[in-house]
Amino acid sequence: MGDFFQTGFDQLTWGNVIMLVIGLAFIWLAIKKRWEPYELLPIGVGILLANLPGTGILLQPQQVAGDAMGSAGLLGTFIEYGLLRYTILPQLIFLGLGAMTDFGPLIANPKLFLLGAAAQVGIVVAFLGALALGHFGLADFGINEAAAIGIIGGADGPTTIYLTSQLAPELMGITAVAAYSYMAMVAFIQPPIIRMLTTKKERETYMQSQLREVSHRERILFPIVCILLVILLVPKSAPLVGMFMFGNLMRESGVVERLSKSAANSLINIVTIILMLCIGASMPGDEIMKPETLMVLGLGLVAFACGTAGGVLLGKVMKWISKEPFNPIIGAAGVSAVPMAARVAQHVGQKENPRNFLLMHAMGPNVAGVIGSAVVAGALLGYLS
Amino acid sequence: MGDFFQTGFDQLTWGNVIMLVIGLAFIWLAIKKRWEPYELLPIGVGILLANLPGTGILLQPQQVAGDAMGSAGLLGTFIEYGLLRYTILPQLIFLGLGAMTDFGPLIANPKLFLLGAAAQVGIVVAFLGALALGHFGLADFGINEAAAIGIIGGADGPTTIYLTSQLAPELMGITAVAAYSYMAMVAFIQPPIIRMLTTKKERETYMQSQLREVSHRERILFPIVCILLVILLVPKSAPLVGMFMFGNLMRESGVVERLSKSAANSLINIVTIILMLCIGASMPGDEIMKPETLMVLGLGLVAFACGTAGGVLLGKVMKWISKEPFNPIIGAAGVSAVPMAARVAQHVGQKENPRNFLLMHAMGPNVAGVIGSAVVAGALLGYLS
Amino acid sequence: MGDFFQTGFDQLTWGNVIMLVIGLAFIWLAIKKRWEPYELLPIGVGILLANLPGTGILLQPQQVAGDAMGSAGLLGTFIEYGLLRYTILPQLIFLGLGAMTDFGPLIANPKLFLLGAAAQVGIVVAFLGALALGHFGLADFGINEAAAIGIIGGADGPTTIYLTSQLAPELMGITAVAAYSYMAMVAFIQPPIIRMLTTKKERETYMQSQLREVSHRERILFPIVCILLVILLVPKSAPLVGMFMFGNLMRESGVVERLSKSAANSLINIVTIILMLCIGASMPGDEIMKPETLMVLGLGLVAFACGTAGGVLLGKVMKWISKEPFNPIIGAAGVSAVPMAARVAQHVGQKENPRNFLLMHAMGPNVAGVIGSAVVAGALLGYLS
Amino acid sequence: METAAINWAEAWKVSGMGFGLVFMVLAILAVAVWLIGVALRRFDGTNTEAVEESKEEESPPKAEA
Amino acid sequence: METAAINWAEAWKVSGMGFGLVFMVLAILAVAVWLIGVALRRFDGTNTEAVEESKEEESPPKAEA
Amino acid sequence: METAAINWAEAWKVSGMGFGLVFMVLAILAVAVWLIGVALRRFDGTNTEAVEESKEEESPPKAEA
Ligand code: NA
Ligand code: NA
Ligand code: NA
Repeated sequence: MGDFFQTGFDQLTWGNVIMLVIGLAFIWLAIKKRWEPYELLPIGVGILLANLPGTGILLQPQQVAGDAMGSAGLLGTFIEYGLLRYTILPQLIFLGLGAMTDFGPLIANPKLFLLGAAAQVGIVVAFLGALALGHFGLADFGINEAAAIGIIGGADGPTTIYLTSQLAPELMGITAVAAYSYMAMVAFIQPPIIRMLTTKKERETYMQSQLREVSHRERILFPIVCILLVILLVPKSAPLVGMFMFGNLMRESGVVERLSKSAANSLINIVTIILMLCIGASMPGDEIMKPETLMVLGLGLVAFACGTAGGVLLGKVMKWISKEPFNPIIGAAGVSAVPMAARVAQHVGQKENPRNFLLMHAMGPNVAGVIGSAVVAGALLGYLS
Repeated sequence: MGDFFQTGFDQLTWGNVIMLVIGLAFIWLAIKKRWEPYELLPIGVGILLANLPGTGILLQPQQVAGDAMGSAGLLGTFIEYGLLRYTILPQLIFLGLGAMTDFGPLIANPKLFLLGAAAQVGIVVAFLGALALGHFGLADFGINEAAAIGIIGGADGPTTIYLTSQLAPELMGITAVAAYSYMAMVAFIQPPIIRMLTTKKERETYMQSQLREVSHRERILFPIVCILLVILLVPKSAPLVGMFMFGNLMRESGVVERLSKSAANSLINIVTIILMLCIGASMPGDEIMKPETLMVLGLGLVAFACGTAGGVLLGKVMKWISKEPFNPIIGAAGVSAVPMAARVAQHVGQKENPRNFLLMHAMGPNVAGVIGSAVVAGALLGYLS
Repeated sequence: MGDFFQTGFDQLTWGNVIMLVIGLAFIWLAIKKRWEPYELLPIGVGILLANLPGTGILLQPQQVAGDAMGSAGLLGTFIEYGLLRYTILPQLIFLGLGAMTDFGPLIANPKLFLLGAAAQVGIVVAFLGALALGHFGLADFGINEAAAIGIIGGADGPTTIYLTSQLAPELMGITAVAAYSYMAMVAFIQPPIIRMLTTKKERETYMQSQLREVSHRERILFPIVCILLVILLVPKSAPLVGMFMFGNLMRESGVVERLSKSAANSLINIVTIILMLCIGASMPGDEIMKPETLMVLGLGLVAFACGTAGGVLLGKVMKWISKEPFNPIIGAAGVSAVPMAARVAQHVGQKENPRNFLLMHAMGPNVAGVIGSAVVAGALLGYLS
Repeated sequence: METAAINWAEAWKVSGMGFGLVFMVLAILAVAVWLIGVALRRFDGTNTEAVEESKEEESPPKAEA
Repeated sequence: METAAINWAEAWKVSGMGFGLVFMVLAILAVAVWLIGVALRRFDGTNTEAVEESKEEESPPKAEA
Repeated sequence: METAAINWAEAWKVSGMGFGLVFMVLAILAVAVWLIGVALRRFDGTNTEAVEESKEEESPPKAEA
């Protein structure tokens, strides 16, 4: 039996204090700056709850299994069952995202798929970079950790969370937070890279302002074809691609409106609350306050930058090949970070040429990038696990 | 460590290929023909996901329990915990269905309960038929499998799923799919049987077009009386009848509107998505591509047909006894398949006599049939488990 | 294999019969008297389901763990995983309550916090009373049971459920039902106590009819400050206070409207259905039909009465100190029982002086009482577990 | 699915008793619901059935038109 | 529920300290919330309290009418 | 995070093949989606593209205005 006035103050470490400040900073960014509030607000609260000592809220079921009195904590339970052992939560998020995604722009112009592939080069660069840091003795990232760090460059929250939970659970909080933070920051990260790699004339290129209309049938066949082809080619991408495309099929079929609305509303909202709390709670100060954390953040930024560059450079190639006018800016949207990266392309394009309306064009590579990262994650998982 | 290009193609069996075609057929039927889309669309996707090899999505927690690296798959987890070990999902569906069901027509005319009992004869016939196939060495269905096959004739999805998961889990996918498919096909199955067993004059019988008004109090007392009497008489029907009537009590009480709306909307929708995916995923090609599967399907059809006949024949008896005009067609609705079988009665009746409006009358046996099958399922479960 | 006609009648005990009557009484109170219908209706049904014999619906996973055939029951599963081992359900309720709570009146007048503290004296009195009953040999409540009984006086359902599940699971049903019942009865319990402890002149006191406007920033900072201070001071209150304030932060932030709406609607509704069924199902006749149950109910009533008295008495002190007119009636709302106790204060106040509009003033101590009980629960849990 | 010699006596018993049971239970429910309806209408002094039937005589012609 | 000789010293300690603790914690919260309110209003230069009070003087007579 | 001598051959293989794979898969999808689009439009006898392009010629000036 403890003392009655056993407050948390004496157990508070410096790591906790710094993380509490960081948690408050995320809450501030979410509310004041509207940086990805749906993710960063609950992540911020999760960080607070994980760094206030003595709560027991992080106790995992396996830690209390033999203990008759002990109950597992709410966040420990969700982390163990929803993330580590069954990875249910990120897959349900993907289900809801599928039910919210419009693949029309990609179906109308399927060659934009390639931009979504090119932008995945950021994953590769960060992966090799993480290994190189190990090579030079600066960090001890193994190949699994390198893969989890690389996937930050996929710029998709649930993909990052899923792969990290499978390959490097000790990095879970930090890779997810890096992904969401940089996604919130694409408006700062991408424009300089786009400008560096393109001429003003390229950025001014006016693309035809409307895409062809996509028929109901094409929209229905799209998720089915993706399920069949992608999962046959990369089986381990099924948990992500399967759920994503199932959600989209529910949406586009038009015959199960109640289901697709629930998937895109109550289900994804409830899961988001729980998952993001868990992500925040995966960052206890003493595990985060390490030089490796800064390296992960640095490599994540490199990944975003290289992914942007990869998309833009392939965009330049496509402009060169294409018969119609083609603006390479939209390649930057291939990193995904839906829909922020597409909006960045829109803004940068319109700044150079007010006639430009690139948003719809950029949505193609933008959603292709989601599929692209899920493919890379599936390939890495198939090879490494 | 596997090879990087380990696609699923080489592991694809003929069973998988056939099941993929069947999965696509269900998706097509759901979207194009609107055959029970809320069930057949996710079932179709579940079939696809289960028959694309190497995904790991079906790995059950118990299969990876000792494995430090291994995570269970989404569908494997839901199948094990939501269906086999805790059977949570079908019971939650029943909760939502109860909150959506109007027992008014049955309360107004309680003798229609008997039609809901008579139609359960289909269960008995298919049960005996399954055992007979065993007797003649055509299949090796034991008494548990025979019960699970028989319950297809109950024409209620969650009842079929619940009983099969308890008595013959290896048949789970196929009995559920048979039940939902034949429910979608009642418009083809029932009319010829109705016509065969009734004279034109019987089918033309005009029934008074309005039922007496049912008071708020009767509606509230109905689910309470059902809970008390049915569960006292058949204790093992509690998981089905208890949840069904609890949902209905929330609806009719009028004092917990938020709860009954959530049960009938977000809860049932979310559970339907997950449960139907699991049902589809319970049909891996290599377990389904057996002659027994065709026998199950055949027996299920027999069950639907005999249930229809049972209801109609008792309808004829009731017409003979009844002082008021009574149309035996409505007996066919006793199989349940809510609300399709009631609509079939309406269409067949109106075809013979345009004045006829049998829908409300047919809703009585229709909902009685739900209680009837749950009673049979509870009795079988009490005896066999 | 059992007999086919094995009904539940022969296993029905007198305890079951009495509990069935009590279950029906709760359903009647919920529907006819609108006594806390969102809790008492499902609790009543849960009591019915738990006291109809032979259903297996209460079988807990651990009871069937080694049994290949056995499946756990729906309510047994939710009780074990949602309440006893992981205590997920009451915490999710708190999340939703937080998203529904307006702390404005408390922020506008923070000295009302003290009334929410004073009303917790009921917990202390009932705690000591329970131990005294043990002292005189009338019951064998240990210190854990006494704490669970005392917390009834907190007049908050989820706090009572949470603490009881952790300290005295065998009392879970009865303390929760006592809390919800007395909450429904505050309109009968509180007014005589208020009148006994105050003069007519005190009760007539007119308080300024409007509170100062509370800024958006204050509303956002409030839950953050509560999380940090309360959890640092009383770490074990985190599961309750953390979730409550997280829900409130989502609400007040204004940037995650979808999340806060889902928390305050579909999530809390679904969890309420399940949790209240479980609470009702925690009252099997043979465990409830004991003299201790009546003592728990008696002590709970004492706790409500003493809490009311504590709030009113501190209200009198505050009236004496305060420069502005202050009506001590609002102290009674400090027990929480949100929002009924605040309405009681309003009614009692308006009866004495028709100009009085105490509702907004009473909401301050009312919500402060929620925090107060959670603090006491956290302190007890920290000391006793 | 293990092969087993079918116990037809048991099979017929399960069939017959199962079908009998569902008839019995639903018949009991029918009687209970009917009694409740009668009791409530007598208690409340309302006879909604008569009201409904008078309505009914008017409506069918409209449905035909 | 195991019978145990009640340790009254402990019981009083738990009671007193528990009740003291809740007062202390809520008092700290009250002070914190009050300070934040004062700080924010000073910082923003708004004095909503005065505005509200003037409103208040008008409304009660209406409520009485 | 266990320290391990990095197998650079493997690292480059994973990198190259991973990046190649995502290009291949998305290229296959692009071709499949394009073929489906062409097939459906030929099958249905509709040429929505032409319709859209004629629309398009009108709209940009409006957007500029
Ligand atoms: Na991506
Ligand atoms: Na049925
Ligand atoms: Na309270």
